Amino acid sequence: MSETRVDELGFDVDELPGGAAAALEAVLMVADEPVPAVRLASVLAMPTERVEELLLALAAQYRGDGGERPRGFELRHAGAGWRLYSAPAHADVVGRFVVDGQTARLTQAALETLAVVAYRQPVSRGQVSAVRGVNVDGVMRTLSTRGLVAEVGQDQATGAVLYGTTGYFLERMGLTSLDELPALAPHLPALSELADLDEGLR
Amino acid sequence: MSETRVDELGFDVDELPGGAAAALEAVLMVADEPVPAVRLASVLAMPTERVEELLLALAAQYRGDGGERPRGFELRHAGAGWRLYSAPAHADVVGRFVVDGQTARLTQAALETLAVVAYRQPVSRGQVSAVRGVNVDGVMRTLSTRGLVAEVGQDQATGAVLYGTTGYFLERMGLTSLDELPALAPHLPALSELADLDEGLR
Amino acid sequence: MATPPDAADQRAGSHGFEVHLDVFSGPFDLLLGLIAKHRLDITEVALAQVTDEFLAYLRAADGGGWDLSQASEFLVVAATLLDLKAARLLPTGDVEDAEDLELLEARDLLFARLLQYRAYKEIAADLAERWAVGARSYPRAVSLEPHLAALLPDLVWTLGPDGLAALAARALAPRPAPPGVDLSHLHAPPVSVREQAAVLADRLRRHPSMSFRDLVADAGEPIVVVARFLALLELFRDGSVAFDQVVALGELSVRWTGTSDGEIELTTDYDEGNAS
Repeated sequence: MSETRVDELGFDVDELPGGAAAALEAVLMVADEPVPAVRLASVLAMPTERVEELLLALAAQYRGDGGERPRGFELRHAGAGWRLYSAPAHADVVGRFVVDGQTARLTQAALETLAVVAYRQPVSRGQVSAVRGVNVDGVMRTLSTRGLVAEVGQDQATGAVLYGTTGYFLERMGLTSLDELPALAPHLPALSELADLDEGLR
Repeated sequence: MSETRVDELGFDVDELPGGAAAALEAVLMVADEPVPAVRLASVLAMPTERVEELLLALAAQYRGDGGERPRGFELRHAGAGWRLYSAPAHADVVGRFVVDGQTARLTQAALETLAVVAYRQPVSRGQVSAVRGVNVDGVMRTLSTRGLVAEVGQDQATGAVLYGTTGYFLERMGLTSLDELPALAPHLPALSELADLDEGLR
Repeated sequence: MATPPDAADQRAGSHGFEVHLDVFSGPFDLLLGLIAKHRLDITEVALAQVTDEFLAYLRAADGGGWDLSQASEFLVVAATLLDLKAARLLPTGDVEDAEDLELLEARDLLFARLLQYRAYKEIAADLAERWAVGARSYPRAVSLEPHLAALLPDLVWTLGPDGLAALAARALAPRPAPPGVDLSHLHAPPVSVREQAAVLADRLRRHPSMSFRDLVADAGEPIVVVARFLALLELFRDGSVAFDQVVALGELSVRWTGTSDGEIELTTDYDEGNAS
């Protein structure tokens, strides 16, 4: 993959502002999961060895190894790859921020979204948004942080991440399996109103 | 809030590695929406003015204003506060990495509808339709699904649902408040101009 | 203040204002385009010419053909153009009776609406620019590390399975139609113009001359009437039907002039496959 030619890509990482190191930072900044070096190499169209060198250099730089101010973030090799995290030295401040303003209750929007995921899983964020008629990105993140939904796969056609409910969700609902979810039918409007909408609800 | 005493907090940001700037970086690293400076100040137990200075300094540093290597990320003030983004110069690289595209284009119809909602809010679908001369139900739903507009109330007289733009709209458009929207007036003919034309055509 | 429609043209000209038809996004949009192109001399814009242009535009638009929502929007344009045209025919000077005044006011109102629409259209260009710039930065939005998520207060959980089912049912149920004039039916059910053309052909072959009124008497829904109307236009272009109308606004009779049997081969691919 490192052989991908520059003219096919439309960019050469070494010519971008800040060079290849900055291009790596850009990708890492938006990565939610640890990213394997080989994947980063593919995205940047660079040899994996060089990417690994850069990653180690960035990690050292953020720690302040070269005499620069230590950063509040760190680049860590965790699990299968590399990801940016808050620096552990600042865990107290970050913890205050995370807890600040949080409530113990899920909002109505979060509960509704959870219900849609439960009955439509596996389902993408886009599909949930379409059903609810509002953007659900933030709410889905909350549900995911709370361990109630999780990524369960990827849509073959669109590449979109698919979500489903978790074991913790079943536990909180007092169910042992998804088969025990109550049928929707009794909660729906009268059948006569739905005769021609049946399709849409399958 | 800046009076919170250090011994109650268990930390003093200035004594942490990298100081207050690093503490800010650590918090921004876990934020998933723009964070107002005043909230950051409260979390860090620092005066808001000082936090604002630090944020501006960090943003300049990341851009490479001081002669350092420009970073692959940016700290921007948009929407309700401050948030980290990948740098625009590296959009092509990041675009190769990100699957769920946020880059999807808005249609001309969506942009025009968005413009009417932005300047006329709170506004009903009927009123938007009247301006555009076409039914906007479908477009409004798309905008709502994408989180750019939301229901903000109900018309007292007619009971019609009223719509407005969201915080995400501001953030996505790079605005910090609706006041920053360009003035509509220059796009409308001046009264005097119309009168002149009227004369000339007699 | 009575502002003749010509004013728009003058402004348009001096600002180089031009609407290209390659982006069709609404009747006002199209109307502005047509008016700018024809220098706003509405009286000289033959509706037939505009119709031809519109059909040519739709035909050239893309291989996917055109759908009924576009076609019905065109009817709105055509009606508005007729209004404008009627208003324009009035003398601009002396206004004598109340009816004239009403027409003039209608014309000014329409004109004002067009100017207003144009302002929003220009602003939309600014939003498009901002949107494009914003699309080049991706926001950081990552999940919390487990040790941070563990700090969150325990959830107070009151929702049972039935409550969840009720929430799901409500979210998944179709939304009630919005209050006010609902035009979604113009876009919703796929009514094939080609199918309606076949229905009409079958009928006209058996009764070579019928009135438009008779042809749509059993249509039921307005959308079918529109489809049949469009089908007739296409059949006419194809040379399969001819129209007779003795007096303006009188009964329109349709004569079959095509082959007496065989499939109807319409030259456009219409709404097939993508009618939605």
